[in-house]
Formats: sequence, structure tokens, C-alpha cells
Amino acid sequence: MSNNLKEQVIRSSGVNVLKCMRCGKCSGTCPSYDEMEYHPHQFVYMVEKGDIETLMNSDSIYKCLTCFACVDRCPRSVEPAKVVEAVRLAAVRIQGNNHLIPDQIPEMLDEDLPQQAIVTAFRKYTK
Amino acid sequence: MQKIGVFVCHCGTNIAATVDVKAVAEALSHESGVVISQDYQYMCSEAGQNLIKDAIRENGLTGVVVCSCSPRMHENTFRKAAAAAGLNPYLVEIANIREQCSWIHKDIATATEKAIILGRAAIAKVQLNTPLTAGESPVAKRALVIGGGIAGIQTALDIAEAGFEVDIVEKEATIGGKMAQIDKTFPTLDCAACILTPKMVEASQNEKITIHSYSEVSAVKGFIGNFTATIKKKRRFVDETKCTGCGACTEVCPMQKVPNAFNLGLNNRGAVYIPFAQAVPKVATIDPNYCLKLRKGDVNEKVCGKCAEACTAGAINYHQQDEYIEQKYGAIVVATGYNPIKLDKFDEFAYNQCADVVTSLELERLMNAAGPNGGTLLRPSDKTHPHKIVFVQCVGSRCDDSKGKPYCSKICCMYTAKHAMLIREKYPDTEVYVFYIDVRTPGKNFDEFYRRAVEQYNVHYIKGMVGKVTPKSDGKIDVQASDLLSNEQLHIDADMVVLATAIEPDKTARPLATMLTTQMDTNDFFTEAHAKLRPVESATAGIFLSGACQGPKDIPETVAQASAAASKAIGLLVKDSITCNPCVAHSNELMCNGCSACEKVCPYGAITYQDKEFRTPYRTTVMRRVASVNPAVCQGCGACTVACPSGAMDLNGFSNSQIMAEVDAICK
Amino acid sequence: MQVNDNKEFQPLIVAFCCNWCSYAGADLSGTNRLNYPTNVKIIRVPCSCRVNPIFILRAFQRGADGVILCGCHPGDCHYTSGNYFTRRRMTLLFSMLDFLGIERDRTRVEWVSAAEGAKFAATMNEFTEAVKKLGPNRRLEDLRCRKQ
Amino acid sequence: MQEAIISRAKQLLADGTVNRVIGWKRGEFAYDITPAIFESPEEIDADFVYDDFTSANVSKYLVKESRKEGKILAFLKTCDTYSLNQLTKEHRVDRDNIYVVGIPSDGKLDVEKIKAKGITGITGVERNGDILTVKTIYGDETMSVADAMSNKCLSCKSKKHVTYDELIGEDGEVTDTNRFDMVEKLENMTSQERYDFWRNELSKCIRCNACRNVCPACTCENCVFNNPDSGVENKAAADSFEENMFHIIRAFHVAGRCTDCGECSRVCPQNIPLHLLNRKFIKDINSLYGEYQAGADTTSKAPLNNYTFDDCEASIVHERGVE
Repeated sequence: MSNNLKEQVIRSSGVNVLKCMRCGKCSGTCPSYDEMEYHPHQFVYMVEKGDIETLMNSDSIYKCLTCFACVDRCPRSVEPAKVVEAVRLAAVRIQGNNHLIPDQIPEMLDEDLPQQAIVTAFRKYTK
Repeated sequence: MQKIGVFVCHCGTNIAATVDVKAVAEALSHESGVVISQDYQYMCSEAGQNLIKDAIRENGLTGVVVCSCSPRMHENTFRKAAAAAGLNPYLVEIANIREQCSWIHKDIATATEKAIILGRAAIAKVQLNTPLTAGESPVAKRALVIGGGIAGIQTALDIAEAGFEVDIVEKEATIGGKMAQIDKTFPTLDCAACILTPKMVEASQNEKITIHSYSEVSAVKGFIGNFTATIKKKRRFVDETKCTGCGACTEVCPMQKVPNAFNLGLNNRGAVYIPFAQAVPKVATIDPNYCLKLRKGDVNEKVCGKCAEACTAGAINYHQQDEYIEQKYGAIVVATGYNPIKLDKFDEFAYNQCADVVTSLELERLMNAAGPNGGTLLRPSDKTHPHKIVFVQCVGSRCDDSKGKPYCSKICCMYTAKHAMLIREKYPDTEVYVFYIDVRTPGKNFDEFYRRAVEQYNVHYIKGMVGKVTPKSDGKIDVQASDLLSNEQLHIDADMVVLATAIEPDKTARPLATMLTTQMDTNDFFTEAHAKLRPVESATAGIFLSGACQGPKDIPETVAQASAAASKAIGLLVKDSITCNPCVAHSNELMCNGCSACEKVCPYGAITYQDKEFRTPYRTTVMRRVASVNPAVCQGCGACTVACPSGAMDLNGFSNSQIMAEVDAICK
Repeated sequence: MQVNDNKEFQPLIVAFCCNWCSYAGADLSGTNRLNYPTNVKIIRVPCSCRVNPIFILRAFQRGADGVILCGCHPGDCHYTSGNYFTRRRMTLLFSMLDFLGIERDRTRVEWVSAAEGAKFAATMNEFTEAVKKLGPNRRLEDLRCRKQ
Repeated sequence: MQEAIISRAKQLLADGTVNRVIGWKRGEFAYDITPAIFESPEEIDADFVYDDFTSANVSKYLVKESRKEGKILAFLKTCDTYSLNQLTKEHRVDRDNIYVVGIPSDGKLDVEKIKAKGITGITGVERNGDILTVKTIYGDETMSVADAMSNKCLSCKSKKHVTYDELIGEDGEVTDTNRFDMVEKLENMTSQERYDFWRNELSKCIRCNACRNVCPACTCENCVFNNPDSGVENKAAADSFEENMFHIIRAFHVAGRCTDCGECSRVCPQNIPLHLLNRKFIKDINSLYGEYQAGADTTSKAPLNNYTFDDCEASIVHERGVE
């Protein structure tokens, strides 16, 4: 199961996690770092280890703003945001196990929520 | 009539176990031209070689075929044996029946059959072998060293020490290179200038060494032992022979707003300048882009001219022109060095936004006693003492994208430890953070040095890359990074940020490589002839590599390679002439079209053309352009032989007819 | 073409190997005792760029069923650039042979370094199999050279 | 046009610019136009011809002629200027010894195509727009110009002179033609079909060497097919292998140098479409290594004497097209 999941995440993200040299620049650059239980560099490492379910069960996948700062600054072109997105998709794709439906979103919005988060959330949840 | 001897080796059981060597010798004895066919236990042994020698003498052999191991193994052995018996060594061919037959096949019948075929091919080839004599080419007893940094200086000193003339060509106004800009050296922390400047003086005083500063190599022709280089001495508007280096001109120059290149633009200098106090040659140079007089365009106009007035030696010459010197050299050593990369593509480090974000080389100048602040470490922006300094490692190194360089710049870990330690030593109230990915300290006393920074000097080493550097309005700099070991994101309010910038080969290296027909890798580092066994030679004969032009290097490694390159160059210069590989291309002038196809594919520039007169019917003559190959330059690849449409080009030792004879024998 | 007792078609393969990489790679597969068929006969050339299209046609004429050319990997040529010329020449030559209806699998270029003994053996096994499948060379043979 | 050319030739001879002229004269029949050297105005008046049958590319003659004493005047059609440029690039001609007058060509006629219509006894032709009047000893016949146009002109690649000292008439542009259609058609056949096609064509070869002798790229001092040491020497093809080999090697030797002037096919007495072999190479070069027109300039590196680090591998032949 876990191996299949790893393969799925790697395929759907298009990311070669083996390129990571563990510099942590992604996490050094991440604006939602403090919100996350698992941080961008951990995503890359845990996907490499095949530890996908832990990530799927963590709120971290919804904390990523998809701002792509990590993608932009990664010196090895690993693209951690795409990994996060792929894990999130893996979670969303489990049938009958929807975490959110689009109609719920408006009432969950609060005014302090950054604009970018709303836009990305909209992008994420309407796929 | 050919008299060919065939010698089949058992190689103990290596060959004999899978190939019926007796049957091979028997079968090959019936081949045309074969007068003797023998087998023996070990052909390469002295007894085996004597067998061959005796056979050559007794039978007057005109060709020898040895069926044995790979020619890469013992071709030379058997060639020498043949030569000892009076047979031209190039009349020996090897049939590889060990690596390419007995060792890969199991069935004796088919392996024997294949060995016979390989033997036949070698016999067919040797029938067409011609005696070859290695040519000789004289060696000019003078070396050219391109680049006057520590690598070039060391190489030049070593070559001069051996008694040969050396010319150093340096593009800047002084020799010394990057090492002159460095404050202290790791891991001993001695002052760079204190160990470099004596060498610079030595170089300038050595009678065998000529320094062409403010010069560049504009053309190189020729080949090993016989290069001709054109050196362009750029006009510096100062007569080098008259200038005493007193510096009077630099004091009177009214144009004092020129960014000081030696201090990396951290302060200003005059339009006429001596780069630094210990410069060699200690001669002033006028920068025509800033000089009030030269900028005018017409030097006869009555503008400024203060430096000429101040110069008691009368060395200032506003009318000076570029000078070209042509010189013959036997060997060329490339020592073009490195530069830190430009940081334009790394906006996240705010290098272009904030004066207090500096590169490590800039920090060297900031800390140097001869630097812009006289050795006191001050922030470039407001000249205050920094109390919190963040070092960022691997800036632009180990990047697989187009922004940076894919390689490790090698020297940054150590010099950052040095910087951290020096700062903590001199300013104990300063907190120093080093963000690293890996700390790489292979080298004598290197890891001990790094551990001292951590244990003795309390430098905070944090594993994790800095993600973002943001200058704040209060003058502080917010450094955002992740601490991978404690798994938290950090924000440090720093006063200064130092970037361990990746290093790259000097921009002049690539055009130089083209001029020298030497190879470069995709990062523009010169490629050595063999990664392990020939690390200081380029693949082009007579061209040697010294220092960081071949790959990132620290000072001890650079000096070691510089001396190694020097010893290789000396090894060449002591020879009066060099023996050339006789397996080179040659052109049949009667068939040559003069079309230049061969010249276009020759990687060595070995082919030239001349107009020659040829006789044509009815006592007429015609002038034709024909190719000729310089056998001293040709390395024998054969690219020209295929590019040539008329078949005028052929290759000694691997001629068209020889290869086709092999094809025929194999397909028979 | 060789014919065995068991009547299985045994193709004749001529392999041109450059002295610096592929010939050494072939030696290495010997040193490592990696088997490949006896069908393959190697001719040593200084560089893959020494191989004239005429040699390849000559081999087919005289009875080869397949011709393979091995050289250093692009970028590793001992002579800097030889294999780059080889690559263009052979691409065009093979394309022309294909255009004339000669089976594509009878010709091949493979880059084998001095360290790739295993690759050399595997390549030769594969190539021999491919040519075996095609059967004897009939489309580019010289009838005068056909063996019984 | 002929008048303009003749008068310019006489002027240039008279003012000493040149001492000879290479042009064309009539052979045995009206349509037999063959290259010729003229040394005086009288010779020009007597024999010089430039008409709708004047196809021959004279640039190859300049290899020998330009090495002689004095300057020679050459009248070159657009396609001929490419050949001359290529020869200049390969140092085969002394361009300084040639005075080139570029002349326009609106397509030349192929007499075989006219004869194929059953028209014989041809004494001349007249072009009126699209209508061609063929004068014969039996009276006039008409047909369309397009039907009589030679193949090489039907797929004309350029109306632009790439080298000249002066022009008669207007210069045109590089044209976009369908010259690779037939190559593509063959590429889309199966290997067996291609083999059958070429066997059928090449087996007609009588090794008259006309293709080689007319080819402006084949100017070797000593052709490999005449050289006993070359390994491919042969005078007459003994069997199918030699038929193939001659044409493969010839095409390979001119690959990257062939300007696609089409003379090889024009002169082939057996009507073998030899230009397809050259066009196959040109098409491959264009698609694999970037557009390249031999003879378009005198400085560029020929594709086979050049390379890039990321050229395709030879295995691309296996990966594309029909097996």
C-alpha cells in the first residue's frame, strides 16, 4: 500500500525526491512553516522513505499556501510544493473520505485569512 | 615477398584452456606470407621474447603477429623486442585472443575458430604495415605562464629555478591574483600577504622571469615545443621602465571617485593608481575611463595633466599605445584562476539591495589591515560594529538549476570557519552564526580547525539553508532559515550577512581554451588529460594546467598543482627535441583537393595548406592548394581521413587498406 | 555467415572499437569473464571517427550480417571531438541505408566506456540476437562473396 | 534574354574585364545545348545560345578554367550560383579569376518530356505564357509549359543569386518548394517497399558516370571510384551490391555539400531519380542539425564537419518512420 502510494505521489508530482541534498532551504523560506507539523523538507524526505500515510493524516497538507517560494529557491530543482500538493491529492482522492466540500468554504473564511490562501484553497478544493 | 612470423601465446592456461593454441599455430602457418608459426607458454616472458627475437634474426622476418593478450597490455613489449632484433617496431601486430576470445568464450571449438580468424586478420593487416619512424621536433627553451596569481607565480618560480626562461602574462596591473586580496589563510591563520608578497618579489627579481602585467595573450599558434604566442601589452599610459612607483601621481590625481577594484569597490581610488602597496611591478596605471584627460578623447588638449607634472621621473605618457610582443615557447601553463560568481539571480539573499550583505571575498577586504577600514570590521552601510553576523554557505554552489553552479566550490567551508573564528577572536562581543548544508573538511588539520571554531570560539553552526534575507528599516537584517536538527524556523536579526559565494573559472578561460585547442568541461574548467593519472596536463600536448582553472582549489592544493605543472613543463623543456607518435595522418598531395574539410575536423589544428605546383600533361603545370599534416601536432585520431572525400588523407598504422584487409580477413 | 551443426543461423558481426574506450571496455568484459557470442569480431581503430562508411559497406559486401561501431561516450573522446563527428556521419549513413531498404537492425552505434565491460557484453549479446532474428544479409551482400 | 547576354559578353571581352567567356552552344540537335568556351566576339556571335533548353550548370568547368591565365566570364543561373559558392568555399575555384553575371531563369525544359508526348523532329520552341509551341520538321505542336518543365526546375528552391559581380534582370527570392515530398513518400513506405523501389531504380544503372561527371560537388582530383587503393574502385557495377555502393558512397561524399542543383538526375540516361538520395541527406540534415543550404554562403561549416554536444544519436534512425 505504502509503496503504491509513494509511487502515486512521485508520479503525480513529477518530482524526483532523490535530487534533494537536505539543505532545508525550502523550510527556511516557507511562510507557513510555523503552522505546519511537517515542514517542506520533511515532506520530501518522508516521501522518499515512503512514509506517505503520516503526511496524509497531518493537517500540514492544508497549511501549504502553494506560494512556490520553496520551488523557486530550491537549489536542486526538487519542487517541494509539488510534493505537498501530490500528497494532498492522494488524500483527497480517497473516495468517500472527503475532508471538505466547496460549499463549506465560505462560512469557514475569516477576515484575517490572507488573500493568497483563499485563492490557493479555491484552486485546491475545486479540482 | 613477406616473411611473417606468428607467435601464439598460451598465457599459462588463460588462453590455452579455451583455445587450442597448437591448432591456431598450425592453421595460421598456412596463411600467405607466414614462414614460421610457433606457440609458447608465456610470450611476454624473457624466454618468449627471445623466441621472437631469434625468429626475426634467423628467418629475416618482415612482420610479426603475436596472438596473445590485449595490445593495450603488451603491444609495447613486443614492439621493443622486435626493435631489439632489428625489426621496425611498427611491423608488429597483436591478435587479442585472451580478453576478446579465451576469456569470454567457453566452447573450445568455436573459441579456437575465432582465435584463428583474429590471427588471420592480424596477418592480413601486418602484410600492409610499413616501417614507421617517430619524427622529432625541437623544443623552444622558454615557458609561458598565463595568469599571475599564486598558481602562476609558483609555476614560474619553479620553472625559472630549473634554469628556463619564463614569461608571466597577467591581465591586471599587478601579479598576486586573489591571494593578494585575502586577509588570512586557513588552517594556520597566517597572513596571506606575508607569505605571498615575498614570492611576488622573488618573481620580479628572478632574472629568468619576465612579468607582463596589464597584458593578455591575444593569439597562440604552433604545437608542443614550438608555440608562438602574441602578447598584447595594454597601454597603461605610464612608462614601466621609468616609473619608480613613488605614488606621487596617485596623490595629485583630482579624480578620486573610481571604485577601487582591488578592494572590490568597497572604497575609491584615483584614476591613476597602484593597486596596492606591495604591487609587482610597482608601477602606476592610468584608467582611461576615469582620467579627466584621457576621457576627453584628445590628449593634446590642455586638461588636467597633474600626474605628469607631479612625476619627477617623466614616466607618464598620455600617447602610449598597445604593444604586441611575439615570442616562441616550448610549453604553456594555464593558470587563469577563478572569480566569485555574480549574485544577480539570488534575490532572496538581498545582495544587491543591502550593503551589509557581502560576499566572503568582500569580507576579506573589510577585515584586512590594508582594506577600506584599515582592518577594523565595520558595516559598509553605516560604519558601525556588527554584533551579530550570519554566514550563509553554498550560495550558488551545488545548484542544479541555471542560477548557480552544480559543483561544490570546495574552499567555502574552510574560509567561513576561518572568518567566524577571526571575528570571534577579535570581537568577542559578536555572535556568529553559520548556516550550512554539510561541512566539508577533508584535508590536513582541516576538521580540527572547524571543530576549534565550534568548541573554542562558540561559533553557532546551524544545519539548514537560509531561505530569505530581508533588510529592515532599523538597519538590521532579518535572516529567515530553518534549523533542520531542532526542526524549527529561525529568524535572526543580523547586523551583517556574509555569503559564501560559489567560484567559477575566469571569463577569459574559454576564449583561451579555443586559442589553445584544449578541452573544457561544461563549467568552463579546463579538462585534464586524465582525471587520475595526468591531473596537470591538458589533453593537448605541451599545455599544462595550474591552479583553480582546472577545478576549485585552496591555496596549498593550488601551489602543489602549480609545482606539479612546473615539473611537467620542465620535463618537456629539458629535452632538446620531442619524439612524435608516428601513427599520424598524411595527405597524398596528388589526390588532395585542398577543400579544407580535413582542417575543419582536426581538433589539433595540425593541418595547413599551401599552394604547390604540379605537373600536368603536355609539359604544363598547375598550381593547386594541398593539405599537409604537421606530424608533431597530429595525434592520429583519423577524423580527417573520413572527412576527406577524395581519400587523399590516410593514417599511418591504421591505413584504409589495413583496416579493409582486416575486414576482409574476418569476413572470409 | 557461419553454419553450425545444429543449423541455427550464426551471423557474422564486425565490431569497430575505438582504442581508448570501447576496445578497453571489450578487454574489461574479458577480464570480468562476461560472455558474448563468438560471432562478434573486433577491429581496433584509434577513434570511432576513423571508421569510414566505406569500411562498413565493405564488411557487408564481404559477408558481415551486422556492423556495430563503438566509441567513447560523447564528451569523453580521447581526441576531444572525434565521436561527435562519428555520431553525425553514422546517423546520416544509417539513415541512408534505411532509406535504401536495408534493415535498420544490421547497423548500430553504441558508446561504451573503458569501464563498461558489462555494457559491452550486453550490447554484443543484444546486437547478435537482433541480427540473428533478421537472418542472413541479403539486401546488401555481394553475391560473388557469398559462402556456400 | 540571349541578346542581352551576348551583348554584355562582347562588352566585357572588349573592355578587357575578361579574356574568355563560358556559355553554351548548340549541339547536334536544337535541344542539345552544351557548355562552351568563347574567346572572341565572332565566336560568340556565331554560336552562343541561351534558350529554354539551356540547363547545364557551368560552375564545375570553372574549377579548371579559373586556374588558367586571365579572368573568365561566367553566366550563372540562380542554382548555378549556389554551386559556385560551394566551390569557392572549398577552394576549388579561384573566385577572383571569375567574373560572374547572374542571369534569370524561369525554368528550363526537358526534351524527354516533350518527346514523351509523341512529338519528334523538334527544331525549336516558343514560350507564350503557359503555352509552349514546339516547332518540328512536321509542323508546330502545342503543349503546356508546365508539362515540359524539367523536374529540377519544377522544384526550384531559389530565385536568388547568392554570388555575382553583376546581374542581368531582377533578382528573386528563396522559394518554398515541395522538393522533399517524394523523399517523404519513400520514408513512409515499408523497408521492403523502399528496397524494391531502389532495387528497381538502381538496377538500371549502367555506370556511365554521367551523374558524377556533371556534379559540381564531385570535383575530386582523383575520384575514389577510380582509385585502386580506395577499396571501392570499380568501373562497371558487377552486381547489385556495387550498384548500391556506388550511389551510397557518392551521395555520402556530397552530403552537406550538395546544393540540390538536380544535375545528376537531369543527365542520367536511365532516368534514375538520383537527386532523391541527395535530398534524403539534405532533409535529414535540415531536420536533425538545423536548416542548412550548401552554397548559400562561403564561410559556414558543412554539417558533417561540424557538431553540437547534444546532437541526436544514430539510434534515431530506429526510432522514427516505418520499419
